[in-house]
Amino acid sequence: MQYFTQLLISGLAIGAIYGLIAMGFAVIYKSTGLVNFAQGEMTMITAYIAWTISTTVSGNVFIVAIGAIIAAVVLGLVIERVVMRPMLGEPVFATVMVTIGLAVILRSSINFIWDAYPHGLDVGFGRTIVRIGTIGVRTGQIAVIVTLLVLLAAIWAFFRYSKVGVAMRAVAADDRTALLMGISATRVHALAWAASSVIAGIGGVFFALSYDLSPAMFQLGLKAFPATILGGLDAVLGSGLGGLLIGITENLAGGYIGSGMKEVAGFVMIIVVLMIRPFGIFGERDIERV
Amino acid sequence: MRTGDFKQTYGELVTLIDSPPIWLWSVVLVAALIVAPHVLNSYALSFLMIILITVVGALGLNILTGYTGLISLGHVGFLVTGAYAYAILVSKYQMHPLIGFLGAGVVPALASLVVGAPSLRLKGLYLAITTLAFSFIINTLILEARWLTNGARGISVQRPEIFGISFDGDAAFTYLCLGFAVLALFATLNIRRSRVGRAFVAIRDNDTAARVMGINLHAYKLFAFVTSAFITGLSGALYGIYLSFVSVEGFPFLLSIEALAILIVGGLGSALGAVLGTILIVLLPEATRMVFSLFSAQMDAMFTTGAQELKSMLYGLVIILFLRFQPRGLVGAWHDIRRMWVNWPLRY
Amino acid sequence: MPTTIRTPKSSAAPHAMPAPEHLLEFRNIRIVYDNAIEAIRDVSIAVPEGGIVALLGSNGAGKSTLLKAMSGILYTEEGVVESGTISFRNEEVHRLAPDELVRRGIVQVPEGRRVFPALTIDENLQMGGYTKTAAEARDRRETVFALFPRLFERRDQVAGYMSGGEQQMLAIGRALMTDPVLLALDEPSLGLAPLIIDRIYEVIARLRDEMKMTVLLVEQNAQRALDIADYGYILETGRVVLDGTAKKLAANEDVQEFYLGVSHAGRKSLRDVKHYKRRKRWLS
Amino acid sequence: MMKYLATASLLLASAHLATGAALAADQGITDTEIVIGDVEPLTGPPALLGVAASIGHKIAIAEANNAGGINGRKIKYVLEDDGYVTARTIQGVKKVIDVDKAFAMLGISGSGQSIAVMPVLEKAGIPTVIDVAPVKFLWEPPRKNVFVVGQSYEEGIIHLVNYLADKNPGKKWGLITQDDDYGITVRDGFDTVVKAKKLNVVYSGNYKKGQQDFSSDMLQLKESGAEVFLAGGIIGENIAMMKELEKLNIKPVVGIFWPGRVEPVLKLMGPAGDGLYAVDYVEPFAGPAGKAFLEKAKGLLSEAEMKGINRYSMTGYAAAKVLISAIERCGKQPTWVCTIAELEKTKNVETGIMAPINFGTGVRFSNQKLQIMQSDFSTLSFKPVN
Repeated sequence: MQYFTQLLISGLAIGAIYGLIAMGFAVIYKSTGLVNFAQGEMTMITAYIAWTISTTVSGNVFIVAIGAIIAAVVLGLVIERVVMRPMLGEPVFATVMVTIGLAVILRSSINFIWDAYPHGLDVGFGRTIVRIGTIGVRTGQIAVIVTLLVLLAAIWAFFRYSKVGVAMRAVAADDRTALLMGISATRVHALAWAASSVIAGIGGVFFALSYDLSPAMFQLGLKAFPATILGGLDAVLGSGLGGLLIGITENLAGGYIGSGMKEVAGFVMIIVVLMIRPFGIFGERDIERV
Repeated sequence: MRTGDFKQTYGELVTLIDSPPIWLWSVVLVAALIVAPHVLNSYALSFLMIILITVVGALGLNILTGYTGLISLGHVGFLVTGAYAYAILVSKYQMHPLIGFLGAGVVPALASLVVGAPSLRLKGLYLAITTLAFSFIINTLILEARWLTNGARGISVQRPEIFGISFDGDAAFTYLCLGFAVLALFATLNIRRSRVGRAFVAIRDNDTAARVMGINLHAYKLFAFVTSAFITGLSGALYGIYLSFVSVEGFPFLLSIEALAILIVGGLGSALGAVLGTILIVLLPEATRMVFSLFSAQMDAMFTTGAQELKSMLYGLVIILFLRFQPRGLVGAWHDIRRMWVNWPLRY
Repeated sequence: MPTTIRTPKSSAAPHAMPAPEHLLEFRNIRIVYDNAIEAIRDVSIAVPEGGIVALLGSNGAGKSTLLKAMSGILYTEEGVVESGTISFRNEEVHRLAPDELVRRGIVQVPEGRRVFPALTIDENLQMGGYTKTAAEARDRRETVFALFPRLFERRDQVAGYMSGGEQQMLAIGRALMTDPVLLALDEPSLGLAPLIIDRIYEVIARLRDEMKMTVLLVEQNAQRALDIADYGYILETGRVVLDGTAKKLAANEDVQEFYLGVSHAGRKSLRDVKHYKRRKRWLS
Repeated sequence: MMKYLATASLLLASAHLATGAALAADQGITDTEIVIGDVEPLTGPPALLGVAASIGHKIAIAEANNAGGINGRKIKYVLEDDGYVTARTIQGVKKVIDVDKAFAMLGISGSGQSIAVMPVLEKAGIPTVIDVAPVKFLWEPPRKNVFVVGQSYEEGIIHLVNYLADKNPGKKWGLITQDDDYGITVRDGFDTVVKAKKLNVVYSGNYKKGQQDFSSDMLQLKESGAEVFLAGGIIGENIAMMKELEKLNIKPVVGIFWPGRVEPVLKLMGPAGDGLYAVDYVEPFAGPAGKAFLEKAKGLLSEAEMKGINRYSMTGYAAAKVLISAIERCGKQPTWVCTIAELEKTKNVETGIMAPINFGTGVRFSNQKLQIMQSDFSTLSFKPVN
């Protein structure tokens, strides 16, 4: 039982990070209809900026957190304005491809601006180990799970009750009609990019806190994207839960079947789930017009 | 006066090459490709080889993603299965290279039936993710099946000798790749203009309508997977031979993304686009390297260790700018030029 | 003898400066899609304040294209206003962003209603009032609910599950949330039962009469449109071929024949008619 | 058959042509310059080793050039990036040989990449000294023109396990490796000692390259009760494992391998990384030899380059030293034939950072002497133990 609990907690902790990044994917998909292949890279950049702040400005956890959020917002807005907005109205394929080009640039900027060595993010928080019986958890891991849950609730409320949130759903459903109602699609898109960058960035910073920073961190995107699909591409909350599910599955598979199976287990589960629900667990089936 | 293409019969519409100038240029191109291996140095020749090998793979993916509209994020899975099928048959069991190539097509084709099955239910990115999952699962299977694949150690592959002709030299091997590329091109062009190809496109454009029209969606989608995997597997075998060493490491996931990039940059759904896209994407790093070397001295002084990354950034930037100004790909550019040429001085 | 109505709007030469009472005016508009297809060719249309102007024509005549140009969403379909101007209260507006046009009081109810299916009726209306402050939006909502009590009854329901007629009411109500000066309706009767259409047209009449709203009505259902409209334009393959007061158009033999379904004796064949019409177009 | 003969004779003719040319004057050499080429991963995560190795080459080259070059000829160093992609390694090597006309080659990327370029190098016949990834395939069978400076992963792990086994008799063992050729080599070496010394292995894991979360693996290790643990990760993986062990509150004797023996790792592992055993054939930077090496480098490198130095700079430096001294011994008119012959005669070449280097007739592998070192968290360094 203890063995299981320990696996479950570790799975939740890594799953929460996947979930945060997966929500980043879903926010952009929901409001722009695009898959952002540079999500992992944006996450990585935000984490690196947080690290830079912690080493050059202050290691205070609040300063780092606020700095990282501002950096993530700016990153999202700049990318939307400079890279994505000019592609408005172009074929979806070409636009998605642009995010792949963007990913190449962002990935390279790590070694260009920083270096290829691993670094640890030290903000005087998150490293402490809390022991409950023989089960050990780091405070950072607890914090990331809590953050995910809080964000899930906040995002749910945002989409349900705020005018802008409803507008994002409207743009997602029918952007042309939204335009006719005076909803500025560009502003909604900009907001989506900023929000996605922040949510995923939080995941990245927590990753840096629990593990380490390295130029290979962008691969988190590759783990989070399946989580998004699992939850449903257009389901922001579902994506967050999808991340948790993948984290748990991986850890249970790694703990009970064998370590080699860890990475594959998530994918196997996705195939199985999609066979039953072809649009993700929480995704909306699109109604086809004949 | 020439007033564009005017076709009177269905036969004319589906002929492969419909005008003498195109015949002429095709012949010139083939002749140039035949002479090239004897003129180019082995560095330049290596690009030609990579282009020809990649064209085969891009054409394979084009059948699935370009024609039928089924996005694959895991085509590297078929590439690696093809390479391993060839390596195991030829290097491990000493079979004839032709049997090796046959296996390199058939094994991925069989695997594609398994991957294709979800496509009967899934669409768009949901399907894309299962193909992605497939490519990861295939890698794990290869690494686990040590008795067959040598696991992570990989298998060394010699350049083949077929019917007494050795393809060991770079020039000879280029001809072999050229042969496969031409075959793949004809195969895909013929598929496109056949009944099957029209069904593929119908499925891509509107699968519900296609079904209403009486197209057996399941059969055609699976068929698209099978042909696509067969051709891609051949490309994998050639790639393995080119690398002289088949291992999971040699086929990174990024190849799947690069293959999609080729199709989109070339122009989705067009065999010509796949060819043009391949040339662009393969030569782009070399082009950025050349631009880079112009300023190399200063840059090295300025950035030292990080300087190399600028090259990759330039590569990403070129892709973005290209799509910004030519979102319909090289084929789109080609049509624009042609239209301008035909309609000049009018715009339309 | 058919009445010959001169259509100076379709002539190549720009005609006289507009009378200032025109609220909205298309002047020598030419619209091209994809850099290759000319959808609208040299069209001029004037919408005076406070009336209903009907734009008639068959499928593909270019009616919706004109509306999209007016609402500023042409770019989403690779369309471009190549030449000519659209002015609203004597200001050029065809380069403005859609949200700016809405702020100025131009709103369009799209063809096929296009309610946001996953949003509730209330949320749909909220989206209509996106450019308004919360207080303004509350006021507007009262007005809309007064006009369509049915929407009030079902305000918390998801719009996708409503009937076509209710969706059309919601679409109009949503547009009214923007507090428009000019309301453009794209095929409001499409796919609805005659009784429902009556109800919709009643509302349109009330909007003009009680709220002094200007309405630009795009219809294939010429009978309905001419019944209610003050003035009408007939579009064919991207040009205006006839225009005039609704009464005059309704009396026109060609219009009766092709748009109102009234048959006339004496016509020999379809080709005669086409020929006649084409000749008339060149002459006018 | 006729065709085969024709091709064969063509090949023979070209081979003759090549050797004929070699006898006259080989490429890459002018009156004032001699070109040495190199292909390394300079971008992406593997840049960690590629950049470091190239920096090592630069140090040796700068040193030689400052001393007047090789018999008056300055060395021009041509460096290509392969991004750790095998196809690009092949192209890079072809470019360096065909376009830059290199006289000799150094370095060459990771193990899979080097294996793939062997046919190209062999066909070209260019003198090559490999230093980054010493794997058996590169010297077995020996190739005429390819020399490897270093020690095999297998021997390295055998040395480490033997040491740990002697020190911790009768303990339970655990091992985790990466699922690639590097991991398999490590596993093979481990198995050799397990058989010879009849070790009790209670945990044997295997992770996918790129895995970042090791919580379930380490939990299994804990459950198995292993007391001696071989962490077969490279860099980030080992850090994650150590932190996981700390969380699980166990502290087995841990051995790591040289690809992960870079100093920044210790800082990231925190106190959990204290007392790790590592095996290597180059001197630790904390020792006198390492300090002398850094001192030498300081005068020859930029500040940014200094930051890129790690153990791979030492292996790179040694390989370049060996190559340069062989070319030097050929005198005024070095040729490929002579350089290869001189490389073969390499005897006790001192680099100061590893045991003297030797090759021999038919011996293409320098088989460096190994040493065990232990990490010290308080100084963030590795220190030799004996």
